[in-house]
Amino acid sequence: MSEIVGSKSETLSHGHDVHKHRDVQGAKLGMWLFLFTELLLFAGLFLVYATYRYFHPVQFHNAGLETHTLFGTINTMVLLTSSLTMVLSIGAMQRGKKWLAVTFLAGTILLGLIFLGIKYFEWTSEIREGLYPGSPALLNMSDGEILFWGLYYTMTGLHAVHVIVGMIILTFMLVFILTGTINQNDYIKLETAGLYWHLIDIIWIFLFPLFYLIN
Amino acid sequence: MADVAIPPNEAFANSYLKNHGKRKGILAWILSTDHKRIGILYMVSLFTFFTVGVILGVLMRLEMLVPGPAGKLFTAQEYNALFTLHGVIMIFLFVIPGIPATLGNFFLPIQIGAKDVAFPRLNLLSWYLYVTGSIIIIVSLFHNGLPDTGWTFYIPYSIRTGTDVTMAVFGVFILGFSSILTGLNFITTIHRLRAPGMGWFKMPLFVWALYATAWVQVIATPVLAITLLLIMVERIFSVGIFDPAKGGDPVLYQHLFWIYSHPAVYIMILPPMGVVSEIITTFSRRTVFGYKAIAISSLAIAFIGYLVWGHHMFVAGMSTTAQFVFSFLTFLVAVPSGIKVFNWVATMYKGSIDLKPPFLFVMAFIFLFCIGGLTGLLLGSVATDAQLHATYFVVGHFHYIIFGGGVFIFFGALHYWLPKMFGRMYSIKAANWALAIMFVGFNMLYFPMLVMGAEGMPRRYFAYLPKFETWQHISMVGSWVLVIGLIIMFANLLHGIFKGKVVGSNPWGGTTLEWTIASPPPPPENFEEIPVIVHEPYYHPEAIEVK
Amino acid sequence: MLLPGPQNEAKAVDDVMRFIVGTDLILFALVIGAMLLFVFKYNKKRHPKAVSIHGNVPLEIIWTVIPVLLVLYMFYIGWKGYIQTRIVPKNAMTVKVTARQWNWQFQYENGKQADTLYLPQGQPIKFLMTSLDVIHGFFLPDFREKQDVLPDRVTYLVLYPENLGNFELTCSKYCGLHHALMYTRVIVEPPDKFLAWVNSGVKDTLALPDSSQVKTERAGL
Amino acid sequence: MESQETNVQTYSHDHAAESKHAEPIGYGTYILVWLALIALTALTAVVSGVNLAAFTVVVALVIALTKASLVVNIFMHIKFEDFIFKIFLSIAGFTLIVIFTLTFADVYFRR
Repeated sequence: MSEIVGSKSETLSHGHDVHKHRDVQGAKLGMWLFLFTELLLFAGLFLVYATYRYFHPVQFHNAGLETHTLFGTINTMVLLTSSLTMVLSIGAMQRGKKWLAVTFLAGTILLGLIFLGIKYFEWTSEIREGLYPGSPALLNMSDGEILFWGLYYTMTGLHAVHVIVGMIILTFMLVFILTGTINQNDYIKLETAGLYWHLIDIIWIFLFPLFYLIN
Repeated sequence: MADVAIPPNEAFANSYLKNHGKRKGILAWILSTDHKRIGILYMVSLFTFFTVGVILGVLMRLEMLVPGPAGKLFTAQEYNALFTLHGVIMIFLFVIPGIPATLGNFFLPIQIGAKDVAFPRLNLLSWYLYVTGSIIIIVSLFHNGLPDTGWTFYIPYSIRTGTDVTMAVFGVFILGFSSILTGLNFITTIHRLRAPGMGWFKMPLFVWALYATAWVQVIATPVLAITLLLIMVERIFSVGIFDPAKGGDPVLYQHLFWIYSHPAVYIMILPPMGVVSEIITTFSRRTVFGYKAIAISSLAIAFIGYLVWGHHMFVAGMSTTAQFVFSFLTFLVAVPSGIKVFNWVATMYKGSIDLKPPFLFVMAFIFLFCIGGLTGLLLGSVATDAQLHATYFVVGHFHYIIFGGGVFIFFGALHYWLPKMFGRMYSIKAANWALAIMFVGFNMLYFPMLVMGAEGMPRRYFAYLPKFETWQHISMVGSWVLVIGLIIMFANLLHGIFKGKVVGSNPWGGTTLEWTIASPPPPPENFEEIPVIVHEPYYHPEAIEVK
Repeated sequence: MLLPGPQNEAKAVDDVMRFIVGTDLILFALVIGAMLLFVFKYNKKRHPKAVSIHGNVPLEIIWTVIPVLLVLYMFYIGWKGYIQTRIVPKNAMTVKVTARQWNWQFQYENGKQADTLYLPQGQPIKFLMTSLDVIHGFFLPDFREKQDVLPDRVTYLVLYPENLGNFELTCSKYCGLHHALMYTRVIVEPPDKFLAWVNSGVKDTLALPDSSQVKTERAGL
Repeated sequence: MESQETNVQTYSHDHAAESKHAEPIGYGTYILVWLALIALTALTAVVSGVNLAAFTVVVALVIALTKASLVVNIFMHIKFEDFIFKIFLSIAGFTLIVIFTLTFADVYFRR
């Protein structure tokens, strides 16, 4: 939740500034620092994951077999593709091709939506199998498996929240492009929003092998 | 830099304290993106919570009137809530935002010759996040009982207790983001907005300290955020990550908690260290001794401070290897702090010392901070820590560092910069008296704690063995003396702000940039034209230069 | 300020404590003394013209290197003092400690249970400790020893009670409402008196381990 | 905001940084990187089926790190940014290493 306001105002604080020289470097520096905080937020979770996996290697392996590798792989590709459309959108803006940028950005948002859709089917199928925190089936399993599923829902859930936040930010950017606030001479907002979107992608790149590929 | 004579009446007419925009009254303050106004907003809110924290602290001491569990002022449950709230309010609402959010906001841009911070709106947003977080914490008190976990929220107690920990933790989570945003704003500001000619080694040492602090804020706070988030997740969804019954590991929680909360100690103490460097040179009328050593030791403290969190967990059930590593690193972090103290004392050597209240505060600081730091050595050694951990000794040590060190300098900084911020002077005599009373009260309050701790008095006890009665009573009376000193000091400062004698732009003979502009500073851009930096920050033209 | 210690390890800890406190006092006196001297001597009335000394590299190196050596030595003795309290003698008698909100329970090798800790004089003891609910702290102020007691895990502590007496045992880790009242006594008795107590009212009899061939090893947990 | 404009003008290197901006990276580069990312994803999914015992995690993490560095360097432009960005990034990376190493000093040696 704080992420929304954080990143939004990050970019907003450069608004209403139509001069030629803006502190583009400063804006990017600030955004990168914010990305570090996001990275360390997830690092805490990865640390928890690493510790518990070290304590319960076999149980993590067994539980890992239950996740849907196919959904995971498709989702990885969807998110990677959305990163591509993101940079293409910035590239189009740099060249002053407004409508191309809009198309690519809309594509990015759409891919985010597809990612969440697949996530929804994945979670519902797992919940139907009785694998959710506090479920009777899960409480009968070993500690390691409870921890695996607890981490699975917490980490992919927090990631999904970030995807939603990212989509909201990108929607604002879409509006800004349409209103001309973002234009060929001033696209730093789009660029920093893009950085945020890529970070979400990077986090997923690590979540994917840790939850879907322990075969 | 010579005292630029700006007529006080002109300064008052054109100050940031006057409304210049179209907004009026309170809106002109709470919607202002002027870093000076945001600094004042923080100051008002911080000292409001400080007052609450002090009252809670005095009540805790009052509970120690009688030793046994019978005939107490408060029940055990109430006492447990008291120390939790005292800790949460003082740590998260007062000392962590502390000097950076208030005086840092006010003086960082001025000291580097900038017109504002890099992201002024983000700056205002951090204040709103701070207020939101604080309100959530306050609301949690009236909802489902007062939290009773201690400010560390150790699991599994924090996930089992029936009180409203979830909301309190959420409040702290929000405060964390306020702190992060302030940190990233300061780093960007220092990198991007230094005035021409101000190289890294021409920055005032206060700016160096804020820079090191800002990095700790940015890099450490997210780990606290995720830890608190996991407590909330655990309490709401019972996923098991922190529940020992489901395989969760309480020691892992402590790692995550202290990965933030130990560096947080440096968030609390680095900015005061920066202020000390400023005050000492100003009142010694000479340049600082070992500028680079002080600047670099700020970074070194921030860096090594990040590696030593495990010394809070020596008896928590860590592996022997971890005890070894953390004890070793802990001893190393003592060195840069020591270097700073030596440099400060050496700065007084062959100075021309003017014993004004800010300098007296610094002397009190060096005295109390040395006690705090040197008692820390006993806690860094695993053998003695096994005896002293979780006793009053730790409470005493901590208060010597954070209150005696950090907060005394916060007060000292107020005495130093108040004439600049408001263009008026407080009563010097009253300030000296307040400090003397506070100093006596402080030592009466906390020195007995060191003694009791060494004799085995555990902390967070609402009742205690009769053998500690005398020391407990001395400590209790000390808290009253301290409060009398605080009241005199705040009354004097407030009187100074509103009714004090008008002073010029540089009453102390300071050499950094803030003393070259009017008191109170002009809105919103600070400088009529951006200054060009030629000298090192502490160049006193009248002093004899020795190379 | 220091308590008389009832066991060897306490003396080792006290030695470390004395060294660090002694060094602390000297350093404190030096720093505060220098500060007061300078404030007096270089007061603006006596010394109106300041001298700006920018630094002194040899001096700065000296006051960096000496503290480094000093703290390394402190670390070394502290570690040595600590690690010897973690060595479990082979002839140690095991006592199981169970902590719960808000009392302690002790179980001896023969099944005898008690809520006051009776110990035989001169006999090394190994405590195996666990908690039934939240974290507690097993704290023996007179013995300078402390170890947290965790739920779902077993931690250990070694004790070597040399002197007879009646000592405190408190909870050091905050554990809720009656944390302050989670308090009991440690009573060190002569071995024969202890044996008579520990063997009363239980089926198995407990004999103290043979202490003629004392060898040490790390705790096997 | 005007304030920032004037402040920035005092920095000569800013203009250099902005001129760097004028030359956008080609679409082709981005598409190539994307192809590499997709290929690596397929690779890691396939390799996970092969039993590599203890190396499974290592291989998966090495591939993940490769992918992440591609995204950081090209998509996030770190390769083309000022040196200070690289320093910042290494501070963050170093912090991660510190957190993991020191926590594992406990976890790994615990018994």
